[in-house]
Amino acid sequence: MMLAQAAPAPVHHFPWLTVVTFAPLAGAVVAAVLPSSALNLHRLWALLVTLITLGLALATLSAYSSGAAGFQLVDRAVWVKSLNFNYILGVDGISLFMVLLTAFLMPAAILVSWRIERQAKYYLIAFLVLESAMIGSFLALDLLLFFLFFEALLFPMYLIIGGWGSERRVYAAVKFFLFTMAGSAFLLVAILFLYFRAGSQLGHSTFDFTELQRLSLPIATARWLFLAFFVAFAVKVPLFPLHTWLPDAHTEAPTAGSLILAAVLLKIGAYGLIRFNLGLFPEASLHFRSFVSILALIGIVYGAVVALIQTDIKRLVAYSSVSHLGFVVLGTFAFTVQGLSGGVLQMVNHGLSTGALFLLVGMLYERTHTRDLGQMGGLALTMPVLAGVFLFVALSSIGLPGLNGFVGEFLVLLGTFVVTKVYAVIAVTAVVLAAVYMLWAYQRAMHGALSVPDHGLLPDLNLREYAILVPIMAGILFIGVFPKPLLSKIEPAVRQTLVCVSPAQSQMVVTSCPRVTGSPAFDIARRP
Amino acid sequence: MNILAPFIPAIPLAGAAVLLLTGPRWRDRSAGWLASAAVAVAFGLAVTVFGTLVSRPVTLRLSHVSLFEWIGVGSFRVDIAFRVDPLSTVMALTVTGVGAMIHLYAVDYMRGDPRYARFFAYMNLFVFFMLVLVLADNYLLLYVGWEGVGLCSYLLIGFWFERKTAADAAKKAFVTTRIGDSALLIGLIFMWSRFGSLDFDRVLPHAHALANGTATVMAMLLFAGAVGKSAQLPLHVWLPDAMEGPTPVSALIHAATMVTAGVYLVVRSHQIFEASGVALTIVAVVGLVTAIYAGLSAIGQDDIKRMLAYSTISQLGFMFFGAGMGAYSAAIFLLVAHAFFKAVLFLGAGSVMHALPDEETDMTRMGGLRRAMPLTAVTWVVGWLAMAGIPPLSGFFAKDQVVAAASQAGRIGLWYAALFGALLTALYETRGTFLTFFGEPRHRGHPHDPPSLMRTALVSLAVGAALAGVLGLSATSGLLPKFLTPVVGPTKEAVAGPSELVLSIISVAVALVGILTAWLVYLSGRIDWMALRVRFASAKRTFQRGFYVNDFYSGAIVGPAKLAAAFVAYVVDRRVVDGTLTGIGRLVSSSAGAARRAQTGLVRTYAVGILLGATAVLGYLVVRS
Amino acid sequence: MRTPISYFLLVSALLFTIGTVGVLVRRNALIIFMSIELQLNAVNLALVAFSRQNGNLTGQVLAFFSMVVAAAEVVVGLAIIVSLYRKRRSADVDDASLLKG
Amino acid sequence: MADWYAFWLIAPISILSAGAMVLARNAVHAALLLIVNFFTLAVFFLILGSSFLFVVQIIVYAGAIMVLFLFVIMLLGVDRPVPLTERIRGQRWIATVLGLALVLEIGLAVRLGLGLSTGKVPDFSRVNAGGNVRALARVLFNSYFFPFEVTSILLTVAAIGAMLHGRRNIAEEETVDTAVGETAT
Repeated sequence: MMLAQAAPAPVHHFPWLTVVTFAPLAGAVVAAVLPSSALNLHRLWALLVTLITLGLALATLSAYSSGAAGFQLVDRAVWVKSLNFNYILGVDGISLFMVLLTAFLMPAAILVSWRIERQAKYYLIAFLVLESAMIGSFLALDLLLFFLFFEALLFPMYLIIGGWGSERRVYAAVKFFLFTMAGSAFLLVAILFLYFRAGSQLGHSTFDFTELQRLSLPIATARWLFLAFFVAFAVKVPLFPLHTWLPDAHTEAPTAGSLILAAVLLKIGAYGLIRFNLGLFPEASLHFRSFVSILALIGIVYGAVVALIQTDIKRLVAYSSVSHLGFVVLGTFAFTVQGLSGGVLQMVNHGLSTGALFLLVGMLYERTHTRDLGQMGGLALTMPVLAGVFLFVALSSIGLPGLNGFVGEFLVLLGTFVVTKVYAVIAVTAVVLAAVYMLWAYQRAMHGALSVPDHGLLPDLNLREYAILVPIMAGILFIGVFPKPLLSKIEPAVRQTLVCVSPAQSQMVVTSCPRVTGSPAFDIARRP
Repeated sequence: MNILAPFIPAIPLAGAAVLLLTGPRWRDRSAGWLASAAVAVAFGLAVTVFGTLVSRPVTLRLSHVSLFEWIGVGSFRVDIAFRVDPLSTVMALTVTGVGAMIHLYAVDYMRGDPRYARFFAYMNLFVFFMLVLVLADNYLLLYVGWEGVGLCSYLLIGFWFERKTAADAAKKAFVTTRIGDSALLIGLIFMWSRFGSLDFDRVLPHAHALANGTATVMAMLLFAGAVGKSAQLPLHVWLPDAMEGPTPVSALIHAATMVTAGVYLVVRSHQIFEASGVALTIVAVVGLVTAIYAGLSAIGQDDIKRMLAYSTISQLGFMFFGAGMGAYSAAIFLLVAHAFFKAVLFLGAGSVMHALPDEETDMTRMGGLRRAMPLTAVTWVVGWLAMAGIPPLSGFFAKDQVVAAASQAGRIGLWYAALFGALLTALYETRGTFLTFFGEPRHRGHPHDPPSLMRTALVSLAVGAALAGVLGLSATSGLLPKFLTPVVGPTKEAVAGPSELVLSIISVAVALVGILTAWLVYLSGRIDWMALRVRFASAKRTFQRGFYVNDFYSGAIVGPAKLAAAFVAYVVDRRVVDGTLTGIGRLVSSSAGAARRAQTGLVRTYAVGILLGATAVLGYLVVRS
Repeated sequence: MRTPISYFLLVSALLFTIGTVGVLVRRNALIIFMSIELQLNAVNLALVAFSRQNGNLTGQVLAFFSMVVAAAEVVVGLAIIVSLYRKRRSADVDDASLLKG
Repeated sequence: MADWYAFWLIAPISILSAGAMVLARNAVHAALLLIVNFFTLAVFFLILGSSFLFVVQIIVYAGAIMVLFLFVIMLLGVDRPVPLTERIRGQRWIATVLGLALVLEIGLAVRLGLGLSTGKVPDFSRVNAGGNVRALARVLFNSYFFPFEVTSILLTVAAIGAMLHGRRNIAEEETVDTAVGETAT
């Protein structure tokens, strides 16, 4: 691959982003040639690869200069010259933390899968491939490249759910696959449209995100394109009413699969909304603000209400994700610095806390062999540490101040309130509902007398599980007490994102924005 | 010296962290000693800070200690910052002082519990959050403490989580207070959107400029938080259930400190309440209604702890009433006095339970305990008389000032109602005393006074309850009112009504009437109170069940809500939403099934297809040319 | 030469159509195959006729290639028919419908 | 003029033999009728001035391919008459209609392209100068040499493929035979 020079200022730097993206894939290639009988070798190798990737992600963090807006560490290369396909990776304050989150949770995913023996080689390879695709999705600045990574995610995840899940795994895997594929069909069409539109307008067809931002589109076209992007990402987020694949997929997936699904995959949807919908179609974003916000609000309340009544603990956590991701979208579509920063932070938070919840549920399942809350009860008596950790994480998930969930939730509410008070007031009901379903679930699982006498012999956390949970808990506490290192990097990126949507909030010099032409002929959700 | 302020909460936090992480390794009572020591050190630090504060001139009695910026996005900035001013110091002293005594009591009380160290970890954690709440320099940090104490309350009510009732009560407490908390959260956001800051110093001095309606909304949102946390109507239902927790918890959290946070919030934010015309009146009315409601309910209780719980609700009502009348320092005074005498009463109740078999809490199965437990009885009597409002005990001065505030503000109706509340207070508290410690023994077992540590705590708190009155001998020129003046302003001069002395006499008279009535019924022997219970069974039951408010909630709100949730989950989500989406899938696959029949598998059919296509294409070409 | 080229083309068309109809209506695999050969030949005739009309030899060359390929096709096709017959004891194409959806 | 008579003599034979081939109940008859048809085509080639293809047609088609056909017919023993019943509903009807449509369309196309009976046939003698075989060779080995060589590979591959395909594997045959037979019915 020939490295082309970045157009304005040829910067020579170490290609951190390329390395961090493809390190897991390289690890997977090596794993493929290792003998499949050497189970421990595979596990250790996968762990090593994910740890190295984490190291690389941290190195990227240190190479990233905070306070600056725009994309940094851009790696650029020509891919197919005649068609102007480019390989462009770049990072800003939003994607930076998504990548870190991914790299941070992957070792946990590998560790929690330590007991998987059936076809473990392929399982671990699937995870490594998945990691590359996830990191690539967050870093790609070329729409075609993004789409490739976005689609590449599906296959390993499909295999993980369908191959190593529980009873209804095939149903869940196919449902997951179909929902996402249906969404991305729209995405592909919209991307191609932009590509050819760029050809007729800029003189050369391109998928380059930053170049496409300069397009000027007819107002109705921009809105249709917004919707096409929106559907693809709304499935992934997931927004009501496209969320129904999620409880099934989460419930049936193996523990590590649920972890990654909840912690990272859903974020790609939200990330896509922030990066592409806001970035490419600012006018349409404003136009659909109420529409999207109301969907998010429905999701917030609806997810919480449905979670209330679940008896399957994994399903309960899954529905709580619907509610939490609603907060992310609500904050995003407030178009205020606080709201969007809160949304981005909430993505990280949700990754940590819901990810940890899935890990804990998996650990419970390994011991009790059930996900039914009715079959648990009194587990705090035999597993005090696990119960304590569970409570800690649950509290983070319901937004207890001092833990990470609060900071994000509060900023989202704040950012939303200053724009539309009613939205914030409705959203705050979920704060109460979250306490109800989480604590009720906790009570049914942990409190009371032992419902199954055999559970009295169950062991508490072991060393491996400590190694999984302690870093996540540390992260939860750190962000809760001292979120500044994150927020100070997120904020400039957020301002940059809002530069066209909400210039007043952004307080940045408006350079070039996608313009729209013509009069609004298209009217699904006109603002009141 | 105010640099010490952050250490006041930090030391209990360190204690909690050490105990949580090293838990079971602490043998015997060492964990309890460690925790008590942490709170005692915090108390010492608070005293030091207090000392430096009083050594300064009145106008300079305020300092801030900012640690670091907590959340900062755009124009929103909030620091982790502590505030040392008279109000926060008084609160910190109360929390750490009473807290240290209760910790000491618990060292023996909790002895032998399998989760001994964890109990003290939670207690220390609670003290930490409570101190954060009272020492915070901005509303968001206050909110941190606010939610934190809620968490500790949850953990400690549900400390014996093997019991379903305890686990239920814990969850109920957390959820119910969270309803108020969410309103408070919105209130804070609303506040920020108006003032652009959440620092007390940037909000409160400008509050008077708020429009009337805005101020009312903001004040009501804050007050909603206070209502939840301080168990006022209509969010009071969690507090009686919270008695499932160990008794020291009830004493510390559900009597002396946490539940008074609402009063602290109102007093702290009084400028906002004042900016609204009606907010203070609402606060006063809610407080008064709650006081009378809880007083009546307390009369119907047989469970000693539930009786004390309702009495707490009632006393909190008085505090809100005082604040609503503008008598902020009187409200805080009552808060401090209440912390002492209610702690004594709870710890006394704990001693009784400790002494009787099976942790007996039913007062109808006690009686005459003063002979078996003389020291407990003496301290209890101090608490009882203080609460009933008999001079010269602390409760007299405090409650008298609160009640008098109504008369002095010229609101005679409210004053009468408050007097009625005071009467009820004397009545139910005396009833409880007589049923427990006087009359004929009805109990089993051989009760005895508690061990020395518990006795020490009881005596110290009783001394406090007796002597705290010196803080506020006069509503205008007492020590506490003068000390608090920089924060809450000078006590308002009386505009109407009789003089202070007359009001005091009326107060005492009302208290005596209450005590005498109780004596007549429960101790004099002239009335068979057991027969009365049967005769007025339905009224008794209504009182005991708190006018069925809780039953109403569980029947009209919780039950239907569960049904609705089940409907949404199983009908809407499974059938309607998922049904629609998978229905689309099924439509595709069934139409594919129809299309499938075109695939006969017979090669000649396919040949027809090819020919058809060829003729069509050729036909098109021919026709077009 | 006075026969118009179009006559040859019409003959070619008729032959081709007869071959096509044969493919459609016959069930015996061998006769279907023969019909296909007939179609090929009809096309060859058309090619040669075009060659004549256009005055160059390209059409004949193509017809020549067509014959060669037809030869190859017949070889393979008959081999398939033979093995099909061995497996099913029948040369009836309607008996093979494994691709039925 | 000779070509005129020759055409009118041969064309009916060609059409009739083709039609009879399609309608023949016996495969051997069909094969023989096809040979007749191939001969007529060879004559057409000659009329059209392609003596080379005339010869090739006879050697390759009538000589080699049809012998192969007959050989297979005999090998498989399908030389008994087969009933001409139709089992697919509407097949014959559709085939007839489509066949007529096709003839009509081609006819129309020819009329549009060349005109049906008019049109001067261009002189071919210059093209065929030095003999058709020589002329054809010149074109074939100059312009189409590469395809020519590729075709030779194709033939080789086809021969090998047919050989492999026709190889009898008795063990496999027995098992597959029953299995497929059952699923097919």
